[in-house]
Amino acid sequence: MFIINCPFCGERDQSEFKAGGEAHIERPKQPTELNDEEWAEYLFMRKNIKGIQFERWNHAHGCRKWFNMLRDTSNDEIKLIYKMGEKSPIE
Amino acid sequence: MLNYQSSIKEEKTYSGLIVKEVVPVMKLNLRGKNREFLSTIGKNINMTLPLEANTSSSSDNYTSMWLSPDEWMIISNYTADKENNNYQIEKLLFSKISKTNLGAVTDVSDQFVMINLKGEKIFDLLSTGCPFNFNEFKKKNGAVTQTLLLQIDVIIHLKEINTVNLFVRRSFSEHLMSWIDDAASRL
Amino acid sequence: MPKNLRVKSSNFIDETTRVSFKFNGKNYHGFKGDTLASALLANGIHLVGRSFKYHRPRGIMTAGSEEPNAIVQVGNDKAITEPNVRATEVEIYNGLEATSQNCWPSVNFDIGGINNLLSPFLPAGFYYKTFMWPASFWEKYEYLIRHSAGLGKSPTKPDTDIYDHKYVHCDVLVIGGGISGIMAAKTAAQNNLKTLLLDEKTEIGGTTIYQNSDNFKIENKVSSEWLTNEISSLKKLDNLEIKTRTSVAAYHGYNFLLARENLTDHLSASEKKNKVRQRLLKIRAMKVIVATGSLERPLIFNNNDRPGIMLSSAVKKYVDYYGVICGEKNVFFTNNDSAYESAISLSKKGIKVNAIVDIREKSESLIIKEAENLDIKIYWSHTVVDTHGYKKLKQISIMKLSEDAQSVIGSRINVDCDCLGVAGGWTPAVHLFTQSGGKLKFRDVDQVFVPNKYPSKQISIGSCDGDFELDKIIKNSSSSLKDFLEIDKTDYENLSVVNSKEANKKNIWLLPSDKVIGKTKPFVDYQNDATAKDIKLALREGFRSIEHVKRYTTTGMGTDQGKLGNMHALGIIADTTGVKMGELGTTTFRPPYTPLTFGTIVGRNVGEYFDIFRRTPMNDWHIENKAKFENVGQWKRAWYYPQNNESMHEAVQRESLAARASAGILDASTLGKIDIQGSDTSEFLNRVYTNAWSKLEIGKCRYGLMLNEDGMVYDDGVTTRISENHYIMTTTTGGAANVMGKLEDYLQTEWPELDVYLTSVTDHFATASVCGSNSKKILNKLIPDLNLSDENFPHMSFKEAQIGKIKCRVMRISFTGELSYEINVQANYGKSLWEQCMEAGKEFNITPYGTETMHLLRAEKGFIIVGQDTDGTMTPIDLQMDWIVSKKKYDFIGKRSLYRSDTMREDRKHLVGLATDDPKEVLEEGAQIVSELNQSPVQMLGHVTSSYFSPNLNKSIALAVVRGGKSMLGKKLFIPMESRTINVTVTDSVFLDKENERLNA
Amino acid sequence: MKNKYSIFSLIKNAFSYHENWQKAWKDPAPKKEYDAVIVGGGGHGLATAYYLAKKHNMINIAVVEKNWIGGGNTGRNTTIIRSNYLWDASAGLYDHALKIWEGLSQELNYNIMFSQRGVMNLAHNLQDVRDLKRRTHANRLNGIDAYYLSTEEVKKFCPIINTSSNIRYPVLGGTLQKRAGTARHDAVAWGYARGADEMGVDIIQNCEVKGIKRNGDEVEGLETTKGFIKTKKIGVVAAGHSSVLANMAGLRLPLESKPLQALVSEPVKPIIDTVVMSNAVHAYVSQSDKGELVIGAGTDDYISYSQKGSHQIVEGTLNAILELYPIFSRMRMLRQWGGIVDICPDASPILSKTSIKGLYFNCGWGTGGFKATPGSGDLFAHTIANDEPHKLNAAFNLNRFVSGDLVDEHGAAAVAH
Repeated sequence: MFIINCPFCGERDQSEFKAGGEAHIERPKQPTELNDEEWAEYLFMRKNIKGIQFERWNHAHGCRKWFNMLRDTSNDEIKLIYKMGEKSPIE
Repeated sequence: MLNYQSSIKEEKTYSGLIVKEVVPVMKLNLRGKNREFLSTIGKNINMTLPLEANTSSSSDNYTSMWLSPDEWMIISNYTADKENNNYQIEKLLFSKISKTNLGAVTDVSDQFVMINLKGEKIFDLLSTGCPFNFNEFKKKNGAVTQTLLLQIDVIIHLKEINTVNLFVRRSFSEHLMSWIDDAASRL
Repeated sequence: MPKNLRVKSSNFIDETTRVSFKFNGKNYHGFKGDTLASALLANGIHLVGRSFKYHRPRGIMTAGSEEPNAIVQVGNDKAITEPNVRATEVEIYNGLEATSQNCWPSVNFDIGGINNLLSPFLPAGFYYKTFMWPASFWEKYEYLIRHSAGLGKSPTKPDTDIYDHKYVHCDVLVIGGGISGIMAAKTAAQNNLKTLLLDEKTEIGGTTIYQNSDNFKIENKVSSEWLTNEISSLKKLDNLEIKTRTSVAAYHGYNFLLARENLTDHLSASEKKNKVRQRLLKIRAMKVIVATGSLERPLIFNNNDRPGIMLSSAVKKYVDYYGVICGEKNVFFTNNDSAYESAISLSKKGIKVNAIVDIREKSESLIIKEAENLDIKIYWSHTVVDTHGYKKLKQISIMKLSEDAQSVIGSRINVDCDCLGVAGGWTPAVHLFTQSGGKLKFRDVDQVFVPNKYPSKQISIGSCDGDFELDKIIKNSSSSLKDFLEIDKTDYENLSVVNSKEANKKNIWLLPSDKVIGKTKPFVDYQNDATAKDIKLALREGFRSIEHVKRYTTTGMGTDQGKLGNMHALGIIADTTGVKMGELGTTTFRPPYTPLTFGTIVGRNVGEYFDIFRRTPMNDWHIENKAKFENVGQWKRAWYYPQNNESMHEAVQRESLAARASAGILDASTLGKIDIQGSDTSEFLNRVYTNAWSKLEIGKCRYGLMLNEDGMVYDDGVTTRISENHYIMTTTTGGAANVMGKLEDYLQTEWPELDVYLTSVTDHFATASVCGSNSKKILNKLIPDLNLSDENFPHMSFKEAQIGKIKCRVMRISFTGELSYEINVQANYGKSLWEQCMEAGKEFNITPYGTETMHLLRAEKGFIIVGQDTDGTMTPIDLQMDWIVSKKKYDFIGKRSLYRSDTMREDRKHLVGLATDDPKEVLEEGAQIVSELNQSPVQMLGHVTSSYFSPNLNKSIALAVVRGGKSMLGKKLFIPMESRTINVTVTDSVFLDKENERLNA
Repeated sequence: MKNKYSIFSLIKNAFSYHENWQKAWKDPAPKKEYDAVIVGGGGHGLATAYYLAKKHNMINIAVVEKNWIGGGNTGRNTTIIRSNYLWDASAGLYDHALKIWEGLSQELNYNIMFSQRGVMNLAHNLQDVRDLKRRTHANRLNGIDAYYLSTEEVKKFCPIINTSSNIRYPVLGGTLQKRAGTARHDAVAWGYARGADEMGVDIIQNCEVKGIKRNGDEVEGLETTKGFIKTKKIGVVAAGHSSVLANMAGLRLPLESKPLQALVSEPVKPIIDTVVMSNAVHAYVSQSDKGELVIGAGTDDYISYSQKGSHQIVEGTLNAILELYPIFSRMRMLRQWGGIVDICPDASPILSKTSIKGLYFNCGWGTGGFKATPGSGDLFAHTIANDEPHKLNAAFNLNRFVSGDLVDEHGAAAVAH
């Protein structure tokens, strides 16, 4: 069980949170402009990185805010947490 | 004429703990972001909404709890009238906030049941079903947290040392009370 | 009764309190403080159980939780009997009943013992190589294998004990109450850190607490005395909590640990009553100090498993702590100094020590001098080559080791003994450390794995960190604590310490014998009967990795998880394959450290607390009126209301007729309700629903369909525009939470520019839905001042109203096709609202109906239920609901997916109605539909999603999804059941009142 | 020729103290070049190699394994084998596998202990009942043995289940597939390895793939920790690590890798003689021949390669176990562990060619891959050998995520487990 430092509520037990998968996959502004392959990329295709990954998490049982997390999926170490909308500090 | 029936019938006493529902209590959910929203609220209920996370503020009539950067819950400090659920303050804030698109005001008086816990065993009880770290919380008058108790979403407000108001959605309240009754019997 | 095996010198056994217990049906007694093991030994009993595979007689090997052999069944009550309990961990109490396991008819005469004779034919993995012919016989072979395997017996009745949980948050957690753990806890607490000290034993103090020898002194006191003082000062510290009988089971990331607190297992039945048996502590610690000590290693030699062969440290604990003598003719077999401690303890108490067999050439330490002075015969550079005695050790054979220690020379010397204490050195208990993700390094000097890299805020101190000698333990623990706790001093710097042992050890993983290995039985895993030759066989067959060898030979897979033998297994692999131990690595230690009852893990999450029940404000009324309930998600919903002794069918038929004929009432409080405000609300709804919302008038309601991004129907419900920028959305009962979460997600992450606020008000409102031709009259009685005329209050519109001074919201919407009103009031008035509707409706025979009738009524109208008529693979087009999908809107959730090659196919499954040839025939929901009967494999076109007998139409009706159904109106199809085929015709999905006249009846 | 395993060879070898058993498989160094290389030495990968050699006569091939064979999900799963899937495509795939299971011990001359003790799926609410009936009808028409059981019949088939009607999740019914059951997971990997090795397949352990070398749209070979291996055909069967391999080739897959946990109790005498699955409460239990209760838990909701899951998952599973089997309260958890499962959005696998010539992927089995091992290997071998799918795995192509033609097993309640 991780301890997650919610950018709004502070450190809380993992059970208060929901994981939202890979971060920075923006919903296409004009889906109708995309062909089926491009739409499938958005819908289904994922990097699923082993190592440092950008993720979305939601403090579902607290303030209900979504935020971004930088986490090493190989050992579950949380490197960094930053608010939605903030640009990812590392590329 | 409609009769009032709260979800938790009787008050319960255990070693070092008293548990009862307080009714009726007006509860309003406030949403808003900008400064004008905050000042309008401030003017109309003459108290300022707490901006610091996990805290509350109160005036003679109301207590307001921080729920998220753009969400608060205001409750009436006194019990309301069972024959009448038209709250002046709701009407007022709705017209000043919702109508003017400064934010949102929603009546949640019965969305939540307010369970009052008194006694030195409060946190022994909570820690049997809640992952939250109360070590600092229990020393801090007015502290507020949203967390899970028995996998149920709750809002916990430390009214004063050894007095806690526990807010839980009404449909969960009977189940939670039954669990509290079970756990408290072993304190 | 054997002669007295008690020595009168134990401070830990209360010889004034006799405790009587049963073992294998025979009565014995011990004293308060005894474990089952010590009490049995005191009664001269060594033979306790039989091994897993060969059913060899086995005795008590250790004095702790690492015990592989002495495991018993405790209790014979079907509800609370417990299998596989370690005799070394059971504290005896009056009335304790224990029996040997895995033997029949008795532990003394076990038919299974035959396996021992067959053992040459049962090497590691033999079952992979046989039992294959004839193929059909495997079932029979397996039956036999299963019944000879297994150890104890599972209870067969529900547990009568209760278990509980507790979350604990502390600054410092200290695991292990031995000398270093006590130093750590005291130091932490003194520096006002909230500290928790856990120990699995009955008392803290570890092995030092019974170390009463001048060979080990601290500040000129024997170490036990010094530690006793430390403990009493420790107990005075107020921000320290000590929990004994508490074993840490798991050490997860982020310093999250699980510990089992054992509260009543040591109590008699009467004392146990109504007490929590075990409590699971869920611990979060800022810092963790691991002081779990070390486990003594056995030595691996031929027939090293006989009852009477024990760990040297166990022999010492039994005599020094429990005051019990394990044998009258004692011999020790060692590769290091620690056996001498035990030997001296015994002989100081006047107990004969026949010899010490030491594989080393010589050792000069003080403690050995003392042993020599006590004229104990020491055989230097000798090894045990065989042991004798089937159910109890009688004699051992020893021989001289060759120069290179690879073989034995000279001739056998036989030494009589009934107890052989083996001392193979010490293995740090690094299990928890590695569980937490810690990395080990191998220390060649004494062949041990020690902690290397810490993954979290933790340290290991004492012998689990590889310090085995008293002086080192104190010195290193003290300095580690200073760094770790960031303090400038401890009480333990420069203490004067006397330690007469030396850390010189000669490590031989597999000791040579005068027989070829094939003829020997050197056990590495005692419980699973895995021998050194099994390991060598596995290697010979190409199993190289330690995990392979472990799985092929089952070494380390017993209930002791190989705490004794794993290191030797590694050593033998390393020696045989010529790989360095360090490079070989260890097998992974998996939680729990010691087995954990399911009950403890589950705690109070049993029975009614297994999962949440949500109840509506009207719930009490439903119960009072004998409703049958249906579980819908977490909700308890009224299913139907049987009268007298109606069957479900009868009740539902009655309810359905009444609802249409006159009036019915449904508790719709469980529907999700979301209050939506903000200047962009209309735009928001446009994006989340498939249809358009901007033009919805204030005070009007509209049905909406919500999709996933992949175009499949996700949820549906009616949304009402209360004022310009204020809507209330309803969702399905089951979908409420998910819809709320999904909408918040889009608002926060995709459309932050929208000014929209969502607030759940599901629980704030109680909802009574009154339907039927008389519903208007009933509502009129209930709310006289509300103008119900069709002009003022038409279908799909909304009004605010008051019942007395209680505000309420009324929607004229219908899920039944009848004229129908949905009244929403604040939840605490819900039951009263319901009762008053019943009162007002009495003259119209208003009939309460449940979910089953609701499903039937809506099916008559062809309205879908998301989750029953859809399964996550249906688009709105598939449902023939094209009308609700806006062609004009630029975008909405899921729109793009509707235009993929597959979702646009014409022959997708479509929602249609089915009529059975026989109008009385009610189809089975889930039944499959075909158009051709005699093709194989038969082509399934779809299935029946909803099916009822409609009392209003007096015939059966069904909804189904059928491939290409759109173009099949009137087509004959078949439903092949097990025994017969049912003929059906495809129809429109609306069966009743296509013209919707009843809405304004 | 390897010596044949039998009771006679056991007895014969006993007299030489088992000193003369041959290696089950060799430990060769990689050659410079192979006709095909399978990446991943789990059950599926080894089976693929076995069938490539056996049925497609491709002898000059290798299996490269990062650690030791069978050490991934093959050695970590709860060994449930069944084929009672809802959709035709799934039913075809899994029943193909089940048919091979039925003769596998004899074919491999290695006892994989396939035990057809039956698998029961329980229904706990009215929708479960509809879904299970729907599945049973579909199974029957697809020629798969499946029966719907009443609550009483459930109780009769597995008496220790708590079927009282007033518990939180009452048992309203269930389905039974009698041909279904369990097998000894390690033995499956070892048996296929021994079989493949005998036909000349190189099984190369401790050989990690570091890169996939491409020449335009074709594969050229593999960069490994044991050097470069030239090959024109690469079959990736890396389960949880599939995305890692895909990224090496510049591909993205519709996969998420998540922790899946399982646990065993201490061994006891036989107490449950079948396999019982309950998707609604997430409880899957059977008893190993050794006597351990083998219990499968659910997946966590976050991506992880750490082979550790969160405690709440294990707790939740045991809650459910005690709800259905209150007699197990005093049984003790002996071992708990985690695996990494690669999950597709539709909970169905991928057995497919890719946009890169000579690169094939077999992945996305999620929590249910073990049961498919022989069929998956057979069909993947076919796909690699012929550079086109067999009709039984045609539906499990990568393009379905573009066209929308998903095989949605969890949408249709029949959770793959």
